[in-house]
Amino acid sequence: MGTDSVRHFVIPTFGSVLLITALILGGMLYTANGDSSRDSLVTQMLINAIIVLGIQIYVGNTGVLSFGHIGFGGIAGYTFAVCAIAPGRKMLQIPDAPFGLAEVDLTPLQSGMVAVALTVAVAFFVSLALSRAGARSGAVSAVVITLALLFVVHEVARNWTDLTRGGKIGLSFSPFDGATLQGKNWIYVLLLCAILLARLFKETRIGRFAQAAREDDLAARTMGINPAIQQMAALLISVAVVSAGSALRVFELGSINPRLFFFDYTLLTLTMLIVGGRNGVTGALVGVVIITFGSEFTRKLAEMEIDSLSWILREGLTDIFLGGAMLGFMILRPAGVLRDWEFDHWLLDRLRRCKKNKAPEQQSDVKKQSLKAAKTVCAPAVLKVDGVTVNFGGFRALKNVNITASADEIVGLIGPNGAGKTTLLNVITGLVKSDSGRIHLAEMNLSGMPPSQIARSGLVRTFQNFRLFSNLSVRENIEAVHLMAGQYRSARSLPDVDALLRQVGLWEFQILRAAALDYGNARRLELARAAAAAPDFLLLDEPTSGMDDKESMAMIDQVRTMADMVGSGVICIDHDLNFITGICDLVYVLDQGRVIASGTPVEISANPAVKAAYLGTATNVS
Amino acid sequence: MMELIQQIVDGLGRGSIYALLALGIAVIFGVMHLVNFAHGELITVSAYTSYWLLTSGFDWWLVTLAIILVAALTSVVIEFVAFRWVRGAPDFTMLMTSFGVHFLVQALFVMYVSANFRQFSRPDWIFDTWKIGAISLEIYDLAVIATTLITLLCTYWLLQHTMFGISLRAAAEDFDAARLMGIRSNRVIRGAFFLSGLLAGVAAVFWLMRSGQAGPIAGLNPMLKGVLAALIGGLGSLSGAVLGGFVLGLVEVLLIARLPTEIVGLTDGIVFVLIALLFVFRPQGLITVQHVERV
Amino acid sequence: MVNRIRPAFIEKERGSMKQSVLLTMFGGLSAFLMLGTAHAGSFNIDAVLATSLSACKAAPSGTPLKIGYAADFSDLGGFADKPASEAAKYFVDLVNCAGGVDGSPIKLIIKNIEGNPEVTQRVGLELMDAGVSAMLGPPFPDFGEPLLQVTAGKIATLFVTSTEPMLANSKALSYLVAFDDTAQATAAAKFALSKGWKTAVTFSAPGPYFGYNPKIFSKVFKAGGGTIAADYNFVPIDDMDFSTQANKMASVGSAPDVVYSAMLSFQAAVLRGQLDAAGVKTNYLVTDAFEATGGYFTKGVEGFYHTTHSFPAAGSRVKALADGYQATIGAPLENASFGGLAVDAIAVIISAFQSTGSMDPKILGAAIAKTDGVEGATSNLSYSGASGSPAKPVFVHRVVNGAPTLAATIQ
Amino acid sequence: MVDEILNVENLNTRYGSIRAIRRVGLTVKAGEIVCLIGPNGAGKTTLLATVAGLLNPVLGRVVFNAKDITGWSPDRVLRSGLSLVPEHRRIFGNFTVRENLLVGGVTQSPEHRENLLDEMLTLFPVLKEKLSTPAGYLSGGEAQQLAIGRALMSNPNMLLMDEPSLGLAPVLVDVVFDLILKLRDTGRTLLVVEQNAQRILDVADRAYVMRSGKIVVEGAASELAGREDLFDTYLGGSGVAA
Repeated sequence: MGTDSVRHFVIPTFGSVLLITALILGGMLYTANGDSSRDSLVTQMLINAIIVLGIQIYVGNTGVLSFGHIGFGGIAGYTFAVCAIAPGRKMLQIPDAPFGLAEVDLTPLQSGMVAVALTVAVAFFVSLALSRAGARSGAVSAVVITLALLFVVHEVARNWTDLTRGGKIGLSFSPFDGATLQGKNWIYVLLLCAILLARLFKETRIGRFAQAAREDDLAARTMGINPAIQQMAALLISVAVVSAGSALRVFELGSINPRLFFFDYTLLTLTMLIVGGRNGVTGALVGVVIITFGSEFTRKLAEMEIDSLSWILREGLTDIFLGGAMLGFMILRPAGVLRDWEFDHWLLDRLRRCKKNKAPEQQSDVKKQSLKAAKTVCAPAVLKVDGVTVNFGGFRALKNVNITASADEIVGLIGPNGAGKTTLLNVITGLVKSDSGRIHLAEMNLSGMPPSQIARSGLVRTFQNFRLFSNLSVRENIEAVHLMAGQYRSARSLPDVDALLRQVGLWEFQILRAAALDYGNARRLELARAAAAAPDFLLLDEPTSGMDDKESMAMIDQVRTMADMVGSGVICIDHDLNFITGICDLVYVLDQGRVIASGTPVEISANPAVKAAYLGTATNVS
Repeated sequence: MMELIQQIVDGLGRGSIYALLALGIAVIFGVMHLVNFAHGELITVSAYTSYWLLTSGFDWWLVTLAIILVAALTSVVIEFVAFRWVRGAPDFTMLMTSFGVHFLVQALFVMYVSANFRQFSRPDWIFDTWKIGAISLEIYDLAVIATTLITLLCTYWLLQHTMFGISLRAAAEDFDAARLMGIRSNRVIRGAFFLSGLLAGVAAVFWLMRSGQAGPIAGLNPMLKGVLAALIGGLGSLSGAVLGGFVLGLVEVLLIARLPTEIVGLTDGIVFVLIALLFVFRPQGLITVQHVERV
Repeated sequence: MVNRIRPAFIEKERGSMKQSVLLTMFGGLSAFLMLGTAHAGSFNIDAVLATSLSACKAAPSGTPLKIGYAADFSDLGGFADKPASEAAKYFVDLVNCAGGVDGSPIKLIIKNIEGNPEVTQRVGLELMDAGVSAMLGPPFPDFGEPLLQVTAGKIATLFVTSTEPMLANSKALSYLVAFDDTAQATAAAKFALSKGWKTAVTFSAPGPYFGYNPKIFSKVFKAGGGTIAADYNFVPIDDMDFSTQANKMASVGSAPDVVYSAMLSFQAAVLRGQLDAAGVKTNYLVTDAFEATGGYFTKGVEGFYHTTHSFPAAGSRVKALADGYQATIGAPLENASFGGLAVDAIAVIISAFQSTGSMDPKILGAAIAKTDGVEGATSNLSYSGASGSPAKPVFVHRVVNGAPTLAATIQ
Repeated sequence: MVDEILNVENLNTRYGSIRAIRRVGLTVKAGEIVCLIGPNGAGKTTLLATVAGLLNPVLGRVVFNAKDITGWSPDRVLRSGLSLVPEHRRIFGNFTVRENLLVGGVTQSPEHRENLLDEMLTLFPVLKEKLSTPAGYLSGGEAQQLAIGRALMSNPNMLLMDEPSLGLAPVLVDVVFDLILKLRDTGRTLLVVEQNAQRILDVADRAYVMRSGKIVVEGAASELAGREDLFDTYLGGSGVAA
């Protein structure tokens, strides 16, 4: 636990503090010549950084592209302005403000808090709508709903003139009462909060779940993660940060109008986020710095008067830079400069390496934890598939399938291609609805439950074509599921992440991106990831496909030890009869959607019907 | 009753243009899975083309042809310059690419033409009307509706009965299978952009006849309407896009006519709320396109 | 007197290179003669406008009077600030060519705010750091307000082409150069009443300008005995189909005497076309948006009245400016009214400088509020008594045969 | 060798970061039926996809009709006379049967396309009755015939078939295998990936057995069909000496 909190809390916090220190020092260096416009540029950049980090919390972790965050910023900005502008000035600007808002007189701090609270409340309803519409990475519905929010806020701001004074003009603080920020302390404090929130959110359970769902929505759900809740939480936190940043922006500009939080700013902030790398906090900050100084540089360039270059050094150059940056990065490096590289990860890595040089790491012997002993106290759970039938259109994929498996045995499921094995697994894990029949685990009826709940009840699967969380590291893949188990399966003793990693031989590769694994290791990671859920049953879909004989045989051991470690039963689809006979206590044979035989592996290999089904002879059972 | 009929006619006139724009967006979405937010730039380019031609004394008939051609060519050029490099990339990447194109084209016009609106003259018949009882039919509306119907029929014929159309639809349904049949991906995508540009060109002709002005952001509004209509229709579905266009036109007209004056300004906002609600309860749009995910 | 004749002369002679060279020589001579008669140290706008850049006096040696221009060249404000800044540059060249102001040359620093409020503030700060004594501002309050936050009453800002009354605040040293919308709409209503029109229909959109003008118009029109039959809503810039509103108006039966709106010309032309088609024959009175979009030559606006900043009558300073610009630069000034307003702004700053003799932004800025009868290009301007909006006439144009004619000048 | 129509040498293909086939080599002679059998995940489909141009190999070459077609795009491969009937058929469900066939003939001249269409309808009488039915409504057998007919519309010299009998009722499996023989009789070369090993060995001339991305056994089909140990080999036995 100690090393965990170091990795997930202490080092990221330390890294965040270093990052903000670097930003502030860099800013001071840049403004050292006393140029007030440089000073203003740095202030604006830091405020933009807060807003971009806010967006990063949602877009980065969930992978859902949102155009609506600046809309939330607009709500926050107006709320802040209406609350914070002195009543005397409001009487000039919006004397007819509804609800007596013209008389409200709050300090900027209070106004900011009101703005954040109100916006988060709005965000709550938006998040309900988003989850109803099935927002997930790449979903068009999320883009539409968030875009709608942006436009609606803009339209309301333009039309509700009693409150907002309408388009083109908006509300403004008096330029004399020192409305602009006194010193930058507030910005520093808020920026530090934003960095910490964004960085630590990535490490929280919610953040991890959201990232898992970002990488593979379906796999996450079958691992017991319900993305809707994580997305909701991410949205609320991110909107809170964006709102605080937007209030600061309004305070710094001393005025607000509908254009301030509309399309241009949305695209600007998104460009900043994308250029640096949307999945990382360091990336987001680097993007803000690149775009800020890039456009400032092009602006200065455009002001230069060089006759031979006047065809390019002219108005519009900054927009060319922004559009070009967007286009160029999308084409050449869509994941951004830094992808999801984090400064503190790198730091931790360095520290580790130093330590290693000083004192060689003691070779830890993995004690194979056996949880089975603890489990035998109660009777092993039984999974019962009872008369399941599935039709796809006119095609009957499963016909009245009955299968029983006990959590202390390993059950094989074999049959030729197209026999319905994977479909059966899909039905058990809730991905496919059965037309009739029931599935019971112990006394629980699982039929009709969503996949995430089935996984939490103790059935976790692997996939024939891997569905790893490909941009997360090997370790993070396991950790995400392990966290789920910690939350929902705490009644069981949970396997240790380190032990799992060592067991499947991935200890060396733990910081590698899952996408970089080779075939065999990817299969083993899938196995370890499923085991991390501490399930009652591991459902394995072709765990040895694509492996050579040696690897397949090693897999027998690995599956056994895994099942042993977490104390679960196994249901396993495979083609490799050596594997199946080597590992299974009981085998069911499926052909054309029905169970044609069951028995011990020895019985099965002797059964002519099985051979017929496999190799397809004239004696095909029909 | 008469009022309602009048509004339906007005709505169909509006919706026709939206339908053409939406169809162009849906065609590209079909083959590339790209929501083309740069579709409006075709209108912008058309607008400047008409400005230059009309102020140099060319006739509207000629300008009409030129607009359609220029829009189609621009569409192909944009594909060649930008979208061809992000083919097959995640939706996020393609979406942001289209915004990048939108940004760049706009900036180029600010840089090299002018930030100002440019005006050009409309054709003479544009405001003529026929009266039938209490209903006044604008020739323009009739022309729009008729042209749109003819264009849609031609497009339908093209898609249903020519090898190009069949290839396009095949690519939209299963890109890899289409390639296995010998359909050239370059050619079919370029074709889709060309067709999309033609449709945008026809829409641009009518849009510009009425607006009579060119500016760097002349394409923003038509783009938004087109994207919204395509979204209402369900993006992947071509007939859905056309339907979406007409629905959007009708809803707008009815809202403008029926809302109390104080909140008529919110028409666009209300349309957006309606679309958001549609997506909350029917995320696939009005017409659902099946995409099966294999596990 | 000479320069009164000059514009007509230019009209006649335009097109021939040789003659235009002769012309500039003549212009230089006449300017020289005029300055010779003028009181030394004084500033005469007519003389300056008649100066030829090919025959300059010795460069003034005094400390330059620095004027900043936070101009918007983006797609939002470029239509106004592009021609205005061109005219400003040209005018400053003329002033310096004619010997500057009280021995000081004028230095104009133009910076692009890029249609971005953040950049606007930085540009404001950069101009102040550069030591300008006053600055010209962008056309719209959405950038004007952020600019005022950084100038914070320390330096005068003259919004060249804005008509937004809320921007005028002499306490914050924030001034308009054009008349404000209150004056513009009041003049429109007075003009409508003077034409004997009794009923009006307005088209408006919520907010400033598009909403504010019709609001003031209605108030004054009703006070003068007129009736507002209806107010219709429209979406500024984007709306291209008014058939719904047109059919509604047609169903009322009697057409109003006048339709008043602040909509842009290409929209107004559509509205008019559809109203004509629906059988509603009426008069159209619209704001200065016409020249903002240069829409005289479209057929749909024939007969329109509109309120605007200047009229390039023969012999007027605006005409002198436009003609001089064309003769010197070789291309027409894209918008003479906006150009004229920029010249007005510089003239006001010069006048305040001359009255105080100080280049200190605070002293100079405060002096503007007390200036009276400054001779500008569009008209004379007076700030005393007003809170930052100048008192100046509103010109009402009427489009006849595709060209503007002066229908009235309302003080 | 004149009669070698397809020659795959030392082919390696990655699927994402995973090496799905390793050092695969095989040859097919003109007029032959060659089958490729092996367990799921052995890399059979990957091999066909690489030959057809859907995947790019990291190493090795594919020679077809004496032309090196390695790395060609699928449409170019098709134009050179090699057509793939993909796994799960991948027919265009929203298209009519006729349109599906027409898409298959996209590389042909219009007249030739019509001729081929007639030819297909005589070859597949079932399709004739359903010409204007949306292909999504066809039964499994009809759909498989359509998929084969569609591939034949490009008039290929050689046909690659991926699991043609998958998911078909036994009666229809017979139809498909009859068809395979019939196609050979029309002079076409076939490379068939098939789950139903016994059946395909009956009709094929030669066979390759794949496991774990490699070819483990190769030989005359009749010889392999008679081998009792095939069942074990196929299902993961330690392998029979080739």
